[in-house]
Amino acid sequence: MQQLLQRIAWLPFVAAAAILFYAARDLPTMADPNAPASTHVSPRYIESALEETGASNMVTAVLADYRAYDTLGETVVILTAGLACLLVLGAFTPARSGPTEKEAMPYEFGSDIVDATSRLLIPFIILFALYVVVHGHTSPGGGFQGGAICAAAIILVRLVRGRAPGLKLLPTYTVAIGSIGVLVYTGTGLVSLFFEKNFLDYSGLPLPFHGGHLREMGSLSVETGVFITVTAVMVLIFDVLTMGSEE
Amino acid sequence: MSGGPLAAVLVSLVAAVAIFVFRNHPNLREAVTLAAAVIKFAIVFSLLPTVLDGGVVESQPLELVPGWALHLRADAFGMVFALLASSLWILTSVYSIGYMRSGGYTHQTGYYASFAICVSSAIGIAFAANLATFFIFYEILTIATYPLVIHRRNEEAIAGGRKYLAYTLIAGQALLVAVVWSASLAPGATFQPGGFLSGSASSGTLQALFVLFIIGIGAKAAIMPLHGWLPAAMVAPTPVSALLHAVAVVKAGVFGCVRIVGFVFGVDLIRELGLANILAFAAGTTILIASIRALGEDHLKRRLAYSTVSQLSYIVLGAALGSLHALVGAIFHIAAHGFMKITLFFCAGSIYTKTHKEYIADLRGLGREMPVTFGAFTLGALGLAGMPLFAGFISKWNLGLGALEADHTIYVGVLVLSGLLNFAYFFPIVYTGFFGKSDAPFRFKEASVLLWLPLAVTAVISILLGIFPDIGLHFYELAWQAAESLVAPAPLMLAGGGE
Amino acid sequence: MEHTPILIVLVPLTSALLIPFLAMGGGRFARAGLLFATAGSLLSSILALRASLEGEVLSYHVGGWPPPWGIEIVIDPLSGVMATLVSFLAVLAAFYSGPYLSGWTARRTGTFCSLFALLVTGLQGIVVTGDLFNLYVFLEISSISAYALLSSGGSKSVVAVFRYLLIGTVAASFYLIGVGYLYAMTGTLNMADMAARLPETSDSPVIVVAVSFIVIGLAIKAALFPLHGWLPDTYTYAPGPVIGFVAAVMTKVSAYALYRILFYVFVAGTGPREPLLLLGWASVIAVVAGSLMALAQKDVQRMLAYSSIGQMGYIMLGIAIGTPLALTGALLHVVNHAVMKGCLFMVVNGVQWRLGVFRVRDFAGMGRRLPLTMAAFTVAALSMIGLPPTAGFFSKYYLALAALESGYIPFLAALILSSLLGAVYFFRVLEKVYLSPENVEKTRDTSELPLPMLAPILTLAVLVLLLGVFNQTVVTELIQPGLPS
Amino acid sequence: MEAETLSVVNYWLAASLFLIGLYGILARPHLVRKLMAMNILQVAVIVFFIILGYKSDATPPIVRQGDETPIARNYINPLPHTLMLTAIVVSVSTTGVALALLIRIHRRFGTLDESELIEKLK
Repeated sequence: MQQLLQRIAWLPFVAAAAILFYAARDLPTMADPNAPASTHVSPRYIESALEETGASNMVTAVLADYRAYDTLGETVVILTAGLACLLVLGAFTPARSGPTEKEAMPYEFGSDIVDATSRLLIPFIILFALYVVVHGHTSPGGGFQGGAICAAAIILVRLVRGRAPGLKLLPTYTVAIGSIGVLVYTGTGLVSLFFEKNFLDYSGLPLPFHGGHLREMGSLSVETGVFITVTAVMVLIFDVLTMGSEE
Repeated sequence: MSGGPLAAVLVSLVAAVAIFVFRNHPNLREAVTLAAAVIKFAIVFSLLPTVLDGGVVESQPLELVPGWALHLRADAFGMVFALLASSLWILTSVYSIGYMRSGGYTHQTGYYASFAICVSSAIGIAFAANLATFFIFYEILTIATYPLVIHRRNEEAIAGGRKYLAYTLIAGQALLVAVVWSASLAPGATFQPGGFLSGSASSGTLQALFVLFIIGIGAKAAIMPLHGWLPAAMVAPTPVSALLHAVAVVKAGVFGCVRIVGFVFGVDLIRELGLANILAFAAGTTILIASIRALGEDHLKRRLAYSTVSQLSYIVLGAALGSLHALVGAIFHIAAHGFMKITLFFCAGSIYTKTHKEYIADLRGLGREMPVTFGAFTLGALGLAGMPLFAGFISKWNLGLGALEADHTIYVGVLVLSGLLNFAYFFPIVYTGFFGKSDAPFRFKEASVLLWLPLAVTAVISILLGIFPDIGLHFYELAWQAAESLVAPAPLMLAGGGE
Repeated sequence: MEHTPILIVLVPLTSALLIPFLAMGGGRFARAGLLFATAGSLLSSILALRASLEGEVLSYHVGGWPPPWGIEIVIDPLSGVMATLVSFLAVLAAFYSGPYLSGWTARRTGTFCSLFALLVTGLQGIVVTGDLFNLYVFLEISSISAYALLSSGGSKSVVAVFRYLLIGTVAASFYLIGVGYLYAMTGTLNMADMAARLPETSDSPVIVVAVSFIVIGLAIKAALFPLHGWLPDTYTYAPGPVIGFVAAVMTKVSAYALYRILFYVFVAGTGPREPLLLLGWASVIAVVAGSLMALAQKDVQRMLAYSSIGQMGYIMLGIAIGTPLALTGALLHVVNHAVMKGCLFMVVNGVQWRLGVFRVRDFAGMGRRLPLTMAAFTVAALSMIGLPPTAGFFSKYYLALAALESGYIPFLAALILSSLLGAVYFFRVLEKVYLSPENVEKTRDTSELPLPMLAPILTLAVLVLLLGVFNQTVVTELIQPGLPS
Repeated sequence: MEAETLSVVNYWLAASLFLIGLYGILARPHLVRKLMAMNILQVAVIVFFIILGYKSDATPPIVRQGDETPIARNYINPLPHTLMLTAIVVSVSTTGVALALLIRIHRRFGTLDESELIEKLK
C-alpha cells in the first residue's frame, strides 16, 4: 500500500501543476490598478485608514482595527502553538529535582567575547523592539515584529549564558505570560463590549480621546497584547525545544 | 378506539422492558409475558367487530419524514395476521415456559424479551398502513429475531444466525430501495386495496420495482432460492422455530407478499406487467421442490422447515393467481397454516424435550408413549396435506377454485401433487411413531402439561377451523372481506359494466 | 443578547486563556474551567440558534466595521445548529475526559484543558464566521490544537500526527490558494459580498480552479477518500477523551465549511458543476472503500476510523448531488453521524481505558461486563448500519431518495452496499460482545465505567434514538431552515 | 503585452514554489525535509498573495507625510500584506509544533527517516 502510494505520488503533483499553470493566464494582470483586488474593499483602507483609525500605516490599520478579529485569531494561533509544544514535549520541570543548567541548556556558548558583545547589544535590541511596537502605526512594525525582536534578545541571553542569569522563566510561567498577552487583547475588546459597542470596537473604550485617536489607542493596546504573547511564546517554544522532558 | 392498533403494538414492547426489569425473578417475568399476551389478544380481538362490519381502525399518523408517516390501521387483511400472531403468542408463551424450564436453557430473559419485541413488530407489520411503517417494523423484526436464532450460543447457532442475518439484511436493503422508490413515485405510499402504483411510472420501472420488492420480501417468505436461511435457523429452540414459521417471521414475509401484490401494485397491474405468471411459476416450483426436499430430510425439524417453505408458497401462489377464490384461499391459509404448523413444531419440541431425539428414524414407537403428542401431530399433518374437514382443506379448495378461475389449470395439478407429497413426507413420521418397533419397554410418558396442552389446543383448533372456518376469530369472513376488497367479484363486475 | 454570536467563540477562548492560571490551583480547577468553556459556548449557541430560528439572520460586525471591510459573524439556522452540535459534544467530551485526566499532573491537565478549549474555539470560529480568510485562521487554531491533543496518545500517535500536520498544512494551503484566486477575481473576502460579486466572473476558468482548490483543501480536512491518508493512524492511536470529540465533529466542521462555501458563496447555479460531480464520484468510492477497509480491521478503533471515512462519503455525496433533499440528508447525517460516532468512539475508548483492550476479539463477553456501555454501543452500531428507527436510517433515507430522484443510481447502489458492509463489520463486533465467552484476565477491574464516562455515552445513545423518532421535527425545525434558498 | 507576460511569469513563480513544496512533501523520505518543503509551500502562498496586492507606480501602504487625501491609486493594496502577516505567523506556529513533534519522534525512535520509522512502528 505504502509503495503503491509512493509510486502514484506524482499524480496529484502533475494535476496541481497543470491547474496552477493553466489558471495563471486568466488571473488579472499583475500590478493592474484596475484589478478587482485593487478596486473593491481595499480603497477604503487606503483612503480612510488615517482618518478612521489614526494609523498612517495601512497594514497596521487593517491588522489591528479593520480585521482585528483575524489578528486575535492569529495571536491565539501562536499561543496554541506554545501550548502544543508544551503538551507534545511534556517539558514540565518537576519541582523537586529540575535538570541542572548544563543539562537543560546543552547549546551554551561560553565565550567571553560573545558574552561582552551580547551584554552590549541586548538593551538596544529590546529598546528597538519596543520602538517597533510603538511606531507600528506610522512605519513598518507592530506587535508581531516587536515581539519577535524582543524574543530574539531573550533567546540570545539564553544562548550565551544559559538559563540561569537572565530571565529565568519556567515554561509554566511563560505560558501564563502568553495567556496574559491574549487576555490583554480580548480584554480590550471586552471593555468595548461593556460600553455597548461590538467586540473590538475601540470607539467604545472609556479613554479621553475621540475618533481616530481613540481607535489608535485601542490598536496600541491590542498590539501590546500581541507583543507580550509573541515574546513569551517564542521564548517558550525555544525553551521547550531545548529542555529535557519530564518523562 | 383509534388507539387500539397502537396499544396492540405497544403492549408487548412494554412487556419487553418489564421482562428485562424482572430478569432476576423468573416467575414474575413469565407472568408478565403471559399477561401481556392475553392483554394483547384482548386488544386485537376488541378491534374485530369494527373490522367485521367493514370498517377500519386507524391510529393517528406520526410523521417521521415528510411523506413518511408511522401510521397504523387495522383492516380485514391485517386482522387475519394480527389475530393469528396474538392468539398464538399466548399458546407459545405457555409452551415456552414449559420448554425452557424443562430444557434448562440459559439467557431466558433475553429470550422472552426478544420474543415480545418480535410479536410487537409482527402486529406492527399486520397493522402497517403504509410502506414506511411496514418497512420499519419489518426491520425491527429482523433484528429482534436474531437473538432468538442464536439462542444456544454455540458454533452452529452462530453460523445459523449469520446466515439468517446475511439473507434478511441484504433483502432488507433491497426492500428499502423499493420502499424509497415507491414513496418517490407515489408520495405517502399508503396501502390501498387494488394498489397505488398503477400508472405512476413506466412498466419497465415498475417491473424493476417489483423485483426489488420480491427480493426484499422473498427472503423472509423463504421463496426459493431465498430460503437458505430457514433450515439453517432450525438450530434454535423449538418455540423459536414455531415463532419463525407460524407466528411471525416467515408469516410476515408472505403477509408482506400479499400486501405488495394486492395493496401496492394491485393484482391487475401485476398481471398487466406480466409478473403474475412468473411469480406463480416461482411459487409453484417452490411448492414442489421444497416438498421433494422435505422427503429427503431425516432431521424432523428440518423436514418441517421445508414443509413450511412449500406451504407458504401456497399463499404466494394465491396472491400471484389473483382471482377471488385464490386470494381467499391464500389469506385463509395464513391463519390455517399457522395453527397447523405450530402444532407440528410443538410436537417436535416436546419430543425433543422428553427424549432428545431429533431424527425421524429414532422416533420408533414413541407414539405409543406420547399419544397426545403424536395424535396432535397426526392431526396437524393431515391438515397440512389438505384432508377434508381440516383447515388446510379450506384453503386448498379455494386455491384450486381460484386457479380454475384464473385459467391456470396446471396449478390445480400442482396443489394435488403437493398434497400427495405432504402425505408422503408426513406419513412415515406418524407410522414410525405409532407402529415402529421399539426396544424400550412401553410406558406412558408424555411431556409436562405445559408442553402438551398448547399443542393439543392448536390441533383441536385446526380441526375446528376445517369444520367451522368462521368459528371464533372469523378468519374465513375476514379473508373474504379482504379478498373482495382486492378483486371485485366477477358477477359484480359484470353488473357494474353492464351497458 | 445582541452579543451572543461573538460569545460562542469568546467564552471558550477566554476560558482557555484562564485555564493555565486555574491549573496552578490544581487539575480539578482546570477541568472545571474546561467545563465552563464548553457549557458557556453551548449556552450561547443555543441562544443564538433560537434567535436565528425566529427568522432573522444574526450578523455581528466585529470591531464595528461593516462588512466587507470588517469581519462579519453570521448566525443563520445552519451555523446555529452546527455551533450547538459542536459545543454539545464538547460538553460531553469534557465530562468524559474527567477520569482520564485525574491521573495527570496539574500542569499537564491545565495544558490539555486549555488546548481542548482552544480546539472548541477554533471549530466554533469556523462555524460562525462569514469571512473566508477568518475561516482559515480558525481552521489553523483548531488544527494546531488538534495536533497537540491527538499526539498525546503515545509515540505512535506522534508519528501519525506529524503526517497529519503535513497533510493538514497542505490542505490549508490549498484552501488559502483557492481563497487567493477568489480574492483576485472579486477583491473581497466576505462570503456574502463575494456571492454578490461572483456572478460577474463566473465563466472564468479561474473560478473553476479556485473551487477545485478549496474543495480539495477542505476535502483533505474532511478525510474524503482518497485524501483520507492521515485519518486512520491518527484516530487509531489518539487518546480517549480527544478522539470522541475530534472524530465526532472535526471532519464534519470541514464538511460544513465546504457546504457553506459551495452553496452560500457560489450561489446555486453560478458555481461550476464539474468539481461537484468529481466530488460525487469520489464520495461514492469513499463510501465503498471506507466500508471495505473497515471490514479488514482487527482493531476496533481503526475499524471505526475507516467507517468514518465511509460515512464522510455519505455527507459529501449529499453535498455533491446538491438537491434540497440531498442537502437535507447530508446535514442530517452531519448531526446523526456526530452523535453516533461520538458514542462509538467513547465506548471503545472507555473499554480501552478500563480493560486495556482494543481488538475485535478482545471484546468477547463484554456484554456481560459492561452491559450499559455495550447497550449504547449496540444502539449506535445499529444506527450506523442504518436500521430504523435509529437516527442513521433517516439520513440514509434522504440520501437514497435524493440519489434516486436525481437519477444517480450508482450512488444509491453505493449507499446500499455500504450499509450491508456496515452490518457485517458491526455484527462481527456485536457477536463477540454478546455471544463469546469472556477472555480478559480476571485481575483487572471489570466493573462498569465511572459515571462521568458513562453518562455522556448513554446520553448520546439515547440521542441516537430520539433523533430517529423525532426526525421529522429535527428536519423541519432545524435542518430545512438551513438550506440555501 | 509585456505587462501580461511579466504577470504570468510571476504567477508561475508562485506556482513553481507551490509545486516544489508539494513535491517535497510527497516524495522526500526524510521528515525534516518534508517539513522544509511544507515551509516552501507556505511561502508560495505568501508570494502569491503579495503579487495580488501589487500595483504599478504605487508606494508601500504608509501614508506619506503631507498627503492629506490619500488616493487608492497611489498606494499598493494593504490587505494581502495583512493577510500574509497572519499566514506567516501561522506558518511559524505550525513549524514550531512540527519541530516539537520531530524531537519527540527522534527521542523515541532515534530516526527521522520515514521508511525506517515505518519499519520500527511495525
